[in-house]
Amino acid sequence: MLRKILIANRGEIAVRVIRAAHELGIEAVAIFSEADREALHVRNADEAYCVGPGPVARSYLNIPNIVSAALISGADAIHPGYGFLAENARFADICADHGLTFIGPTPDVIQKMGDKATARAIMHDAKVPTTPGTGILNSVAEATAAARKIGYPVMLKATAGGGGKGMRAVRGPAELEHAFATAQAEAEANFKDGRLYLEKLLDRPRHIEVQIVGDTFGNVVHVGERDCSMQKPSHQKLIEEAPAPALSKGVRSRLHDVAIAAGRAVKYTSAGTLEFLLSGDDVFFMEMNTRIQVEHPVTEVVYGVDLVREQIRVASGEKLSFGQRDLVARGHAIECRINAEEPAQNFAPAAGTLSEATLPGGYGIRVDSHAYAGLQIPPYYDSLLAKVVAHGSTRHEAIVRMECALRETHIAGVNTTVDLCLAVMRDEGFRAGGVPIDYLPNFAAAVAATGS
Amino acid sequence: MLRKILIANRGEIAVRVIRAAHELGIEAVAIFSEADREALHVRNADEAYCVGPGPVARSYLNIPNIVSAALISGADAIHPGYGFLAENARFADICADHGLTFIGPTPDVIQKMGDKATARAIMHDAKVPTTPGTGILNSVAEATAAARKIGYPVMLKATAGGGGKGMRAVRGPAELEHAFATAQAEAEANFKDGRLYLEKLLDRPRHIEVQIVGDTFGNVVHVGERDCSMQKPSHQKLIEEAPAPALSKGVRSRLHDVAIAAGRAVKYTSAGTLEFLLSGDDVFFMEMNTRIQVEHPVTEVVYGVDLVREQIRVASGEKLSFGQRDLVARGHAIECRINAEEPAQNFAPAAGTLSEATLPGGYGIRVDSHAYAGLQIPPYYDSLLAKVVAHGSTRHEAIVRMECALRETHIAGVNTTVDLCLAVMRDEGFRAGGVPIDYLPNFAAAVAATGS
Amino acid sequence: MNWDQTLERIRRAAEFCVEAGLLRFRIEQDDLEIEVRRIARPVRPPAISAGVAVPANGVSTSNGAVAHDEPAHAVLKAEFVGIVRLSRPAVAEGAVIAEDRELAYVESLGIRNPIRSHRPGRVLAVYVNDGEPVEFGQALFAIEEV
Amino acid sequence: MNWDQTLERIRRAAEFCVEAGLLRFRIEQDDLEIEVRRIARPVRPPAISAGVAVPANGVSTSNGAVAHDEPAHAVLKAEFVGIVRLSRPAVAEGAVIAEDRELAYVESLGIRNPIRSHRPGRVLAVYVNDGEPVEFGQALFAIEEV
Repeated sequence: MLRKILIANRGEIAVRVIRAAHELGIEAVAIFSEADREALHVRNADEAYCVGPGPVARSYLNIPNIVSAALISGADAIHPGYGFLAENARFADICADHGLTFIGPTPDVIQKMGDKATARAIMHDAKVPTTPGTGILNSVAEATAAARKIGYPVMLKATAGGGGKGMRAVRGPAELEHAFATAQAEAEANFKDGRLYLEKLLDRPRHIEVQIVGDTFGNVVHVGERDCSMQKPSHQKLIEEAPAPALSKGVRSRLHDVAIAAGRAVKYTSAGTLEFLLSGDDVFFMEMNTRIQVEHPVTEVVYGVDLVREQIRVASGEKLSFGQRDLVARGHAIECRINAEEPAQNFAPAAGTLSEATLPGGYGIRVDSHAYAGLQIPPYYDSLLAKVVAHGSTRHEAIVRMECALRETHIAGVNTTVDLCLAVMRDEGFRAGGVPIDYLPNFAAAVAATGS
Repeated sequence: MLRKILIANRGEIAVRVIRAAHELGIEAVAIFSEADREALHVRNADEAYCVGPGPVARSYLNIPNIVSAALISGADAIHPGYGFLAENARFADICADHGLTFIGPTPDVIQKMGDKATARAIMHDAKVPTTPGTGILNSVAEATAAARKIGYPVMLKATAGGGGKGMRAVRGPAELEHAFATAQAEAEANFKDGRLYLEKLLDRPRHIEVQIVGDTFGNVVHVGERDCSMQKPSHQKLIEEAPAPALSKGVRSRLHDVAIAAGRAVKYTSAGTLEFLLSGDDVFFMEMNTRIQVEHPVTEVVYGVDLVREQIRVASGEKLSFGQRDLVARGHAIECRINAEEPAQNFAPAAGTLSEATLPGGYGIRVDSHAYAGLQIPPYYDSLLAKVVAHGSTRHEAIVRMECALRETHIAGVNTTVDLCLAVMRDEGFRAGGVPIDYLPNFAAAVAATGS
Repeated sequence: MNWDQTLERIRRAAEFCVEAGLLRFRIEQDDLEIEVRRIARPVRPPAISAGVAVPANGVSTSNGAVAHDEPAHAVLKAEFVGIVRLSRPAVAEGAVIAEDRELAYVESLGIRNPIRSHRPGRVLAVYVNDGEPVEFGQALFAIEEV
Repeated sequence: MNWDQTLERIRRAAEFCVEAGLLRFRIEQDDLEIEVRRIARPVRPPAISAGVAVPANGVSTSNGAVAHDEPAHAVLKAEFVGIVRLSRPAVAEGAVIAEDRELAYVESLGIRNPIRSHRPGRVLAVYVNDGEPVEFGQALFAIEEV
């Protein structure tokens, strides 16, 4: 088993990983920026090293200082959390070069899955259904021909893309040339890689993802699916749940089978997620996230397994502590992300000091947070303050429990997503289940318009 | 179903009951003293009424103002929580007189179980084993004869007693006369009832209790046992767990059977607890608590049932939502009470303002609390700030999880029991399981002596 | 410790805090930490809040008795939770009243608990309406000595 | 706001806090709340904590460059996380040094990152020991202009 882990992250996920390490009897080393000196993860760790000033490029992405902190602290492994360096194959390579275990899949898998066109090709070979689409397109002419064959509407995507950048929906041939030029320019500017490909644009799909975990002995299991269709206009998720509601038994087992096949195809080790778009009963591979995800707690709560612990065990060379047969879903879980942001202003991040941070608790409630009263929220990082998870024996019970928990969430000093999440819990559309990914942007706009 | 409940309590249990009511779609009315104006239960309720000044006799025990608040708010029921009016049969009667449902057992059952000698007699008739002992003793001479027959050491107890008052251990005949006089005087002074009885004093017993729930249709189920042997010198519990460790299968099922028999004997309706002393493999009835208890969350977490919700359902005239067969224990849960008190000074309550109240969270952790940063702790009430519950698949996992959770509990402004609980989690004696009720006083004294 | 310097820093911090609308400002000095905060209290439940506020210049006890700040004015408060019934004819603001005049009663569990003036005076304010629920300590009348 | 009175209350509170060994003391003044606290920091890793404290009168930037408060003195800080190696012969406190003198280097991932004086001066303080791990922004030397 590993002895000492450096957590190359901040916020609630750093707190989460420190706890998992401690529960395994492993020492935890924190890193922090000058803006995070008072952060909870710094207090909860056994040691902590400042690695740079507030801006992420100079601190949480400062690979030399992070790796050096791991070495001088005597850590034998680095857990990247999510975001920052979590899906950076080069960072995983550098860790290996310095004798540090990177807690995640192999750099090779990170690399392949990070390139969307490559990932699509691998999935296609593994008989994982992908959206009708193309490989890399070398010209507008190629794109025009492909789009005609696939049928409009289509989506132009950068192979190096992410966060909605380098993506253009194209409704008809007239829009294609302009869309190609702008997407290419945006991808070039953001990722230094302007290569594009095309996909069929699905009509109001749902976002369903499947959690998998693999070990170095070739075992790969799925830990069920999550519905993450409640997304902000930026496609960042706000509310997630497990299991996915309004899913036929056939579709559910197809998703699970396909995820296992995908994991086996790349010999996946560690926790990972296959993201799918669901259109009617058709399932299409979208991308693979080669990291632990923000929304992993809903899966943990429903299946009674600790996924971060499993990541650490697998990285230590241990076998998975459960087989597929041990994994049984119990009840239903919903997660609401409490972000310091203003939903009515297109979810603009809110900076400030938390004058109050009273979080809910009690039966069926799990909270993952780094917030405390007095915390000054630095302007450099993402706005997640807390994840509230409600577990119920049924989806309805989980929704009602979440509604009550949100009413008991008292955060002051900054605007948050609490009220919007509360409105969603009371919304008939959400309660019915199975909403598409454009639901929340419309809902949030309507809430903002009525000023409620 | 009830429509509106007044919660005649404060602190974490008021927050807890408000949440249970809200989850059932029931409105919650809070009461508060002038010292509790800023309390969390006041904020979380739908309405709140000040019923008196800080001292409990004039506020939380002010029956006229509490009942009047229920009536003017249009509540149809009162939940008493624990402590205060929870086991006051007269209060339950008054509620009934005013058309209010008292959420608890019938006044008759409260009355009978509140008189210890009567409760012993009922249990004896129901074939529930009681400690060898007597009925009411009319004189020292009677006591002397009885003590000789039972064999020393014996315990003199007030039939109206509670909280350790009116109790005297007697090691031999020479001590009896003085002990009788002082116990009688103390009982007279505290309970206006000087009647005493004798019980065999057990040698370093364990405190094991069984949770039961009954409904008005005659159904009574047990929800397993708890080990509450970790008690302060005042016999107040500090750490509880479910299931009880180091218990043979035979003893466990005997406890459960006996509890069901006891519940059936009094036609128990609502949640209640039978407290037993365990000496070797012998089980002796001690007393019955006709209320929800502080430590109920460990049972809830292990059995996956919401006991407060069940109390409200039963009081609404509904059947229990589970049968005995549905109740299956999963894993192990431990509760630590985080009190504002100084363990090194005989657990003296600490008053002050919470400058920080950062509570733990994450996988397997449940927190029930009314604490928040900035809360001024009034000097009038009990010192409980938070209950941290760790759930694990094994007892060892629950202990390790609790240890990590306590390390992440940051409370400042007052002294607390966090460090003592942490020391207990790391103690080999506790880890082995099955400690007697004098364990914690000795352990706390040793910890205080080493200054650690 | 250089106290003059520290106190000057606190003064500036506090003034800045007010001017800039900041919620909190923290100063460290040797092994002390000094924090200046704007007070932001939690909101009271609306059903009750209106009557609870103690009038700005009055001081009062909560047992139905009256305490005096300046001799000028005192507040009569409810000691019982119940429904307030104004006496007929109802006293109006500005009315001059005698000692021991029953101004209202609080009906609680069917019992009438009278609210009386303790000395002669003029009614400065009537904080409640007839038939309104009142809680313990709720201000009912302000009486100015005449 | 009566500042003189408030400041006097703070002074007394702070002094009392120190003498009585109290952890915290709070004063309310109009809509401000002023809290005086003994600093009880989370325990920093001992290997690092010693050198982190910024010297009382110095101001410095954290990118290895030097900023001046009064012309009197500046602090050289680590920009890289690593192990500090003092140059031989090691400079002692009180030593007068030339401009651009290499005082130490921080070894990070096998690379030597030199720490140089930016102008002539006298070494006021050496905050680190040879071979000690240092973090970003950690104070290494204080240099007084001469």
